Amino acid sequence: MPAKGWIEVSDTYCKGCELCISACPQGVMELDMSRLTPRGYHPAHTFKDGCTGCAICALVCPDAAITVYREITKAVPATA
Amino acid sequence: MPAKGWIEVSDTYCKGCELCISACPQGVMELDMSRLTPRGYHPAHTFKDGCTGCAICALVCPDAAITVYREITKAVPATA
Amino acid sequence: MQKEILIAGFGGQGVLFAGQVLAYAAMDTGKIVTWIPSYGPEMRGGTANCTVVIADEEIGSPLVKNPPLVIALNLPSFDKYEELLAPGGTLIVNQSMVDRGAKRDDIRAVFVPCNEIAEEIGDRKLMNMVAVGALLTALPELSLKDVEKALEAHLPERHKHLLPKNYEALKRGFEAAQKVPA
Amino acid sequence: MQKEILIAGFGGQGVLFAGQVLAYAAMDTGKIVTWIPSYGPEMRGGTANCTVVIADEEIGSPLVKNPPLVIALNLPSFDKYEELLAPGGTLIVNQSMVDRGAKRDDIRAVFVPCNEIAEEIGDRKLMNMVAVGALLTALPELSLKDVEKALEAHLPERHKHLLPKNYEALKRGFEAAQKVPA
Amino acid sequence: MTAPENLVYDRPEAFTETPTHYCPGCTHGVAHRLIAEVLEEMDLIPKTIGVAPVGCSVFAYNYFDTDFVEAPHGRAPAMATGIKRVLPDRIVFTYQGDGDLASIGMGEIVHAAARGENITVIFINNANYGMTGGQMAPTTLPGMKTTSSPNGRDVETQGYPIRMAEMLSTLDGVGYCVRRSLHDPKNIRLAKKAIRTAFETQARGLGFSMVELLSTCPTNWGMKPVEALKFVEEKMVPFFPLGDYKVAAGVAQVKV
Amino acid sequence: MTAPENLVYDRPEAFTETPTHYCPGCTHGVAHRLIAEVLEEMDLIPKTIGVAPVGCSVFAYNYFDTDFVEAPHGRAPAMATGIKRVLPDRIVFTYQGDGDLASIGMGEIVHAAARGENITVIFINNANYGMTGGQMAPTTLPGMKTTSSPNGRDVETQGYPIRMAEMLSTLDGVGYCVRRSLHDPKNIRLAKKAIRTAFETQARGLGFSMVELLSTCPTNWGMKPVEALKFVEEKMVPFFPLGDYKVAAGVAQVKV
Amino acid sequence: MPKEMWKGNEAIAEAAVRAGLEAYFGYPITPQTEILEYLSKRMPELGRAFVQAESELGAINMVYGAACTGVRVMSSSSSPGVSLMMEGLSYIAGTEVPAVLVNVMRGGPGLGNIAPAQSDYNQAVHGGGHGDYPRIVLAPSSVQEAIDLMVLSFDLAEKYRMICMVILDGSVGQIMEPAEMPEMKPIVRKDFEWATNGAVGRERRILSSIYIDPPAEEVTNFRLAKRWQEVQADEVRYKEYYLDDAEFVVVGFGTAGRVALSAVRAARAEGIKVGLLRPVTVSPYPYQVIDQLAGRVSAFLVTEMNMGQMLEDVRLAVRGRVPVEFYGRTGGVVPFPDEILNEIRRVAAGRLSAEADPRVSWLTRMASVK
Amino acid sequence: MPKEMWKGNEAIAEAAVRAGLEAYFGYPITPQTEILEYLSKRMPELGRAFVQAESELGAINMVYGAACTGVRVMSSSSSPGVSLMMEGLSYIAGTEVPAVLVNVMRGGPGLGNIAPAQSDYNQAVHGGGHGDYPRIVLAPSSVQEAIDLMVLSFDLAEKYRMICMVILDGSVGQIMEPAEMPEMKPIVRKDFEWATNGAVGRERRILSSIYIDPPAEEVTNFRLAKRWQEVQADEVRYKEYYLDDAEFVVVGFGTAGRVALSAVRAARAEGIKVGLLRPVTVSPYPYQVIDQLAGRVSAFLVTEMNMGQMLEDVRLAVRGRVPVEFYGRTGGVVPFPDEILNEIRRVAAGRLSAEADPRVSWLTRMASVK
Ligand SMILES: Cc1ncc(C[n+]2csc(CCOP(=O)(O)OP(=O)(O)O)c2C)c(N)n1
Ligand SMILES: Cc1ncc(C[n+]2csc(CCOP(=O)(O)OP(=O)(O)O)c2C)c(N)n1
Ligand code: SF4
Ligand code: SF4
Ligand code: SF4
Ligand code: SF4
Repeated sequence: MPAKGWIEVSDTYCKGCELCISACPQGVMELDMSRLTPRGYHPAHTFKDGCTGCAICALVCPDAAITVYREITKAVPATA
Repeated sequence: MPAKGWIEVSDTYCKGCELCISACPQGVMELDMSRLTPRGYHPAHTFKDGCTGCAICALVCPDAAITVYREITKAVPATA
Repeated sequence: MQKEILIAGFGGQGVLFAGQVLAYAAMDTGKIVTWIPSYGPEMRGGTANCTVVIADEEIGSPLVKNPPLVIALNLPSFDKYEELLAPGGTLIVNQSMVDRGAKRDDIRAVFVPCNEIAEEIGDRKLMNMVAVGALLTALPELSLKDVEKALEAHLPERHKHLLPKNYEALKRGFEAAQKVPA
Repeated sequence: MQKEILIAGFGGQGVLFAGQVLAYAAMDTGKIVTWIPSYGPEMRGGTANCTVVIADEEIGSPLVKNPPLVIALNLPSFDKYEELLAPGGTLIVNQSMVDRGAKRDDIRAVFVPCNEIAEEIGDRKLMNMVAVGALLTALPELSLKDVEKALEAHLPERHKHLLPKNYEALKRGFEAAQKVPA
Repeated sequence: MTAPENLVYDRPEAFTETPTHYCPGCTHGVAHRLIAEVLEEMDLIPKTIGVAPVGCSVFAYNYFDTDFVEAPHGRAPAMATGIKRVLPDRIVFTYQGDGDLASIGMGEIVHAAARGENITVIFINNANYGMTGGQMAPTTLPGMKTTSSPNGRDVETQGYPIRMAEMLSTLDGVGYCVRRSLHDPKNIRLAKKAIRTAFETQARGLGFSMVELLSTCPTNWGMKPVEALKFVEEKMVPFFPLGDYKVAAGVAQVKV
Repeated sequence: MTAPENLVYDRPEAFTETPTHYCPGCTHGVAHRLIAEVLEEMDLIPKTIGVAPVGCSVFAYNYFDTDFVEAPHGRAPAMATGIKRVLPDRIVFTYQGDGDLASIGMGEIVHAAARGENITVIFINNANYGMTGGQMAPTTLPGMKTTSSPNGRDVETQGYPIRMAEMLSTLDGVGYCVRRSLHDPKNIRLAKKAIRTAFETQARGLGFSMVELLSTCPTNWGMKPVEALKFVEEKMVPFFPLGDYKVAAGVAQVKV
Repeated sequence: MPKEMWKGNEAIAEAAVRAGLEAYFGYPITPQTEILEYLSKRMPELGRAFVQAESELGAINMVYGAACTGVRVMSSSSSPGVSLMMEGLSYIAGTEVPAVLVNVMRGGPGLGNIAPAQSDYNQAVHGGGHGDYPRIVLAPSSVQEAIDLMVLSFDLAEKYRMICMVILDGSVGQIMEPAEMPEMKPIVRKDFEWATNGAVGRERRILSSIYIDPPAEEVTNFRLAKRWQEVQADEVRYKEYYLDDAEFVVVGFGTAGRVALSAVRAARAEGIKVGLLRPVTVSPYPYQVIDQLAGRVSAFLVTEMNMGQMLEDVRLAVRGRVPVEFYGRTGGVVPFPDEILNEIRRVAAGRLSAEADPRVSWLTRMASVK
Repeated sequence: MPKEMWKGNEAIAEAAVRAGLEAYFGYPITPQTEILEYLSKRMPELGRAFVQAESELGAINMVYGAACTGVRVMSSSSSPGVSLMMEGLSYIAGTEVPAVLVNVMRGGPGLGNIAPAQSDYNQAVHGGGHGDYPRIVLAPSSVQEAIDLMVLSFDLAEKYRMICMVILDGSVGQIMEPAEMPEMKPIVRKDFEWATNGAVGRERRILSSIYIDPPAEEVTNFRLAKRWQEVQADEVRYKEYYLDDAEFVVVGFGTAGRVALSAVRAARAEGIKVGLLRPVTVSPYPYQVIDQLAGRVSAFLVTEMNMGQMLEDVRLAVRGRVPVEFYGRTGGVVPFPDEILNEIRRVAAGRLSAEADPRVSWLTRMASVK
């Protein structure tokens, strides 16, 4: 069974460009149309379970807005 | 028997650089140490018979100082 | 006669075009006019504003520190230009995007829900025309007709089909502003 | 005291070095001195000249229009500088390369066969030193010894072995010039 | 539950707090992030001096937590040369756009490469001039519309795109010269490896290193960021083939 | 006895009466002569506008019987572009040294080539700056002594020579780009053919054409003219291989 | 022709086209890029030459080349880009070929910013490239003036075989005003006796800026100076406002002059007898009119969008007869009429600065502003 | 140290080395190439940086880079090459880093020739790059002065974080004179609080000339102006000759000043009470001393190897109180003392030119010379 992970998207950095959304292999991300960031963007978020913590969203994010976590402790070097 | 030719070296242009001399296949050229051109050089000249009018001297002359003639009339394009 | 109008809002709210419409109307009615945008750093985004000066003799400065007429299409513009507005001046405020009333009492602040009105008309983009309509209540030098003619004359062909809605937006804005007690 | 010396000839006749020798001698004897070459177009060949000014106070112009002392090592230089020489001035002419006498009578023209003398000494290159020696007869501020010392002090090591011949060239030039009736 | 051992990816240390001014989805940001990660992994932050260009990345100095200077348009390689020659033990890199490097800065980049200046160049090829509003660049594709090629680049009158990586690879001074792209996760990983190798090349004194990165300009291309990635993949990559154009013997040894 | 029918070779018409200012034996003169012969043979004299560089050939305009302009150091290709764009039916050529073309003029030559400007460039590679007294050029051979590389060019600090013909051949705009040498009769003949082909390329509108010519600088090399030719043959040719680096399809058709 | 609404930069481009521009060479830079963008569409339409050069260095030398053929040619740029053209300008001047260059000035020095400024005045009028050479410099303050001066620039450049620069600050480039365009001039290629356009049926020609023999170079410098005297005699242009009864005079060019006009009007409304002189040609500079004014007015107030550059030319003309005061904003800041009005009030009140250099007291006043 | 015979260009190079030059970036051009050639040997010997750049553009930006690290760095060139550095100079000035640039001026405009000239005065002192920026400009007239000013240039550049230019005409570069070299200064790297040399154990630093917000750019311009006022107060340098009892004064810098000295002496010998002022710093310019002199002398005669550039600065200082006459040679022609003597005689005889602009009558006089 796949690893369980979760992400945090920073309101300071996210510009709602959707690159992470289209890159997410699990299709669990979308823009949160319910709110605007201080800089006026709809930020990305995970709208359902299934995040494996693969960190691909973080890999494609132009604004280093995503922090990625995983339940299993051994951290896989995501971007090397 | 080889064609017979002759050259004229212009005092206006010759700078006595000796390129023609070293290029002449017949070795019939040398600098005329007996005189100086108006611009102060010992000009090149043919010092013995044997010029075939091959025009190689003219081909290497940086100053277009040499005019080449040949007895046989059909002019061979020397530099093409 | 010389009147200075400053229009401010987010990029994308049609600030520059709103100013150009006024400029064209002024030109077509034989007045002397200048239109000048604030052109920002060599990069994207942020707020935009433009200043329109309408006069009947050679115009000096195209910019003024304290304009008598201002359209503020968003909160930051409202905050900034309420302070700068000339005493006794008129401030058209896009009520849809501000959550407060006027602070100064020596000016006339006219609150018009431009977004809502535009959406009622069926084209949210027209909120800038609503605001322009409202402004005309304070700019006797230009009539609604003048501005309509200007739109008709200068709107690019491919947008001509939008004319009726533009007219309506102007009218609705004008009326809304008139309703506001002086 | 201020004396100006101009030395002219073909490039390759050692014009610049001749001037430098005089400049060094002046410096070593505690005088103030300038040496300036004519630097030609960004290409090769042609004639060269340099001007040496010897004085006992700060030197103004390093160039003079009518120098009192000239060395002409070839005909073109003779032609040019005979005209420019200051009245009463001395003109050292390299007889070996000119085929005419002086035109002016208000100057002292000293003809010295520098090439021949140099060849007698066994180094045609030294003709410039012969001329310098001749000049010294008209330049009391510098003695033969001064110039010899300067050569000794400033000739690059690898040329030191040439010193004796240089001395001889200077001496022969000096003597030759002395013989010429004033 | 969010204990450090859970951490898979976090914003690199080499970044300052400042959010970038780049347009949403512009891959300038990805390039920045990769450089920051590499500087951090190689522990070079205090040793590094960056040279920002004139271009959208003119403010790059705001984002990296290293010393930075800002060069005149196109002259970053010359400034970097000046810095590296007096501080040979420092790591010096330039970050340049295609107008900056391939147009006005052609003389400086070619000669820095020819001299084998021991600097690293990160070259962002986005096929246009972003900062000034999308004019034609030397890298603009044939037929591509820009604000200064309004009918599409006509190669007859406006010339052909220049492939910088290929051209510079003909120079003996070059230690490492490759082209990568930022249009998908796989290529982003390869891009990072290349950037790492480029800095390793400099750290080992193996000569001039450059990584050309195919990048997007959603704003001036008039595309959504995701569409822009497609454009890179479908239009740019075929014209600007990805690959290693020069890897000097010494560099080939480097394992990253 | 010296009737015209006897004439085998005479000074080309395209030359003026003026003797050149070049040093004795300098092959700048040979390059000039070949150009003059080609212009004459192609009957281009009245149609041609030459662009002289800053360098020993700065006075080239004195020798050719055509219109001529004199460009700032390195900018001849830009001037030629300006002329050709307004007079497309004219023949425009630049004549440039290696300092002029490969050092200060790098940006202009690369972009003229990339744009495929329909001009002809005669590039004289004599491995140094002649006019200013023999400083190092981008083409100076490794270890070669010049007045600005007094201990011989140290490639570590002074960089590597640039092979222009090879580098420019990577550009799509280039129609014809070759290297020839002027060190002996055979190579002089080949050089002339190449110059002819270059002008034919322009005449037919086939794009940018350049002939790089290995040339001597006896004066600054401190050699007799004949020794200088040997130096070219033995030292320069091995480093700057002679050959055709780019001959576009259309140009390949051209028979000269 | 009826008036149409034009943006400064585009008006300049179209005016050049109508004046017979045959070739444009430029490089993008804010705030002048619209000129290049406009011409990238317009010139090919008309079958005329347009090249986006590799750099400003390339651009100015393409201009140089085209200018040698005798066609009407121009480039445009903004401050940093213009600095890169200095060698080329000096060559063009030394070769005596006509060329037009537009500088839409921005805040400096260095990269600075893209806001309106006038701080390249000295570069354009006095310094610039190496060597002595005269150049004509026009300074429009409105779109209509920009159009008229663009047309004039080509005529003057051609007439005097000289560089003609048009310098404007970013706001003249960005402003929109109703303006009248001239008729489209048909292209007629004059075969100038100096143009190198191919020696067909005539003696060959050479164009260069080399005079390896100093006396020949000196003669050239004298020839240029003589020609400059003609320009000074015939081409000085300026605009006067309320000068007849003025007790003191404000001097400003371009946008600064325009802003001053508003201030002068406001001052007049307050009963202050002040006038305005707005130089239109800043080279040749209207020294004479200022010289005459200095004979009858009590003071001058120079206002610029820089640290005081044209100021020196006013001082040269005034020659110490009356005080010359200065008020400037710089770095991209555009003054508001009120600021200048305050300065006018100060001068009217006779509070004049003591120092020889009016910048000193100005800087102190500015400090108190901050 | 004992005096040795030095050639101007080489003396400049060695003086820079002794002053602690850590990096040189340059490009060959006559008549300054000896500086580059000398340093191509000397700098590597000492393990210091020498790069023959691809161009002057490359050179000035290498200087810019090295200057940002806080080391002593310089470039040198001659007129056309210096014109290519204008953008770079403006950036360096805007970034407030110290840098030294030598211009061995030659005849212009354009390619001109390689003979001695002073016609880049305006470029160096007034115009030059875009934007307002102060720069220190030193003008040596002899080898010893060139040595001393080279050393000074690095100190001033560092002290004021400013560009320091040394401008000399070709003859000062080519002349040989006995001169004394300073001791070799050991290299001590000062860690300036602004230098970007790697953020080891400190906050990171940024050096740039961007101030995208106009008010910030204005503040920068004011900061530079304030610093310039210090320079004006403390760094003006000039040399006076026979001024005490002078009835009128010749003003000239560099070689023109030194030629004038011979003429002044000759005039004194004829009993003409004339003095000489030779500015050593032409920026800051000795306005004050001229201002004072204007109070007591009857006229000024400005002599330059150009068409009259420094002339304007003298006129600014004199402010019309007494006539300012001009005599120049240009295009590479160096005046002989006799020519200036004749001018001195003319002025002594009170034959002064009527026009406001002394160049007009000068040009007429020169015409009669030809
Ligand atoms: C000398 C000079 N010329 C032109 C400019 C204007 N300018 C600023 S950025 C830029 C081009 C930027 O394009 P690119 O280098 O491709 O970078 P991008 O913005 O696309 O990342 C230009 C032309 C300038 N600042 N300086
Ligand atoms: C802007 C500028 N920089 C430098 C120079 C000085 N300069 C004149 S010719 C030349 C180099 C010539 O060398 P090259 O191009 O190789 O031609 P060559 O003389 O060898 O034929 C230089 C640097 C100049 N005239 N202008
Ligand atoms: S990629 Fe980054 S910036 Fe873009 S939407 Fe996702 S989190 Fe936001
Ligand atoms: S090659 Fe020409 S110049 Fe040289 S010696 Fe022979 S004839 Fe004279
Ligand atoms: S303009 Fe283009 S390159 Fe510049 S930040 Fe925006 S998207 Fe990126
Ligand atoms: S210096 Fe060299 S290149 Fe120049 S003419 Fe003489 S030999 Fe030829």
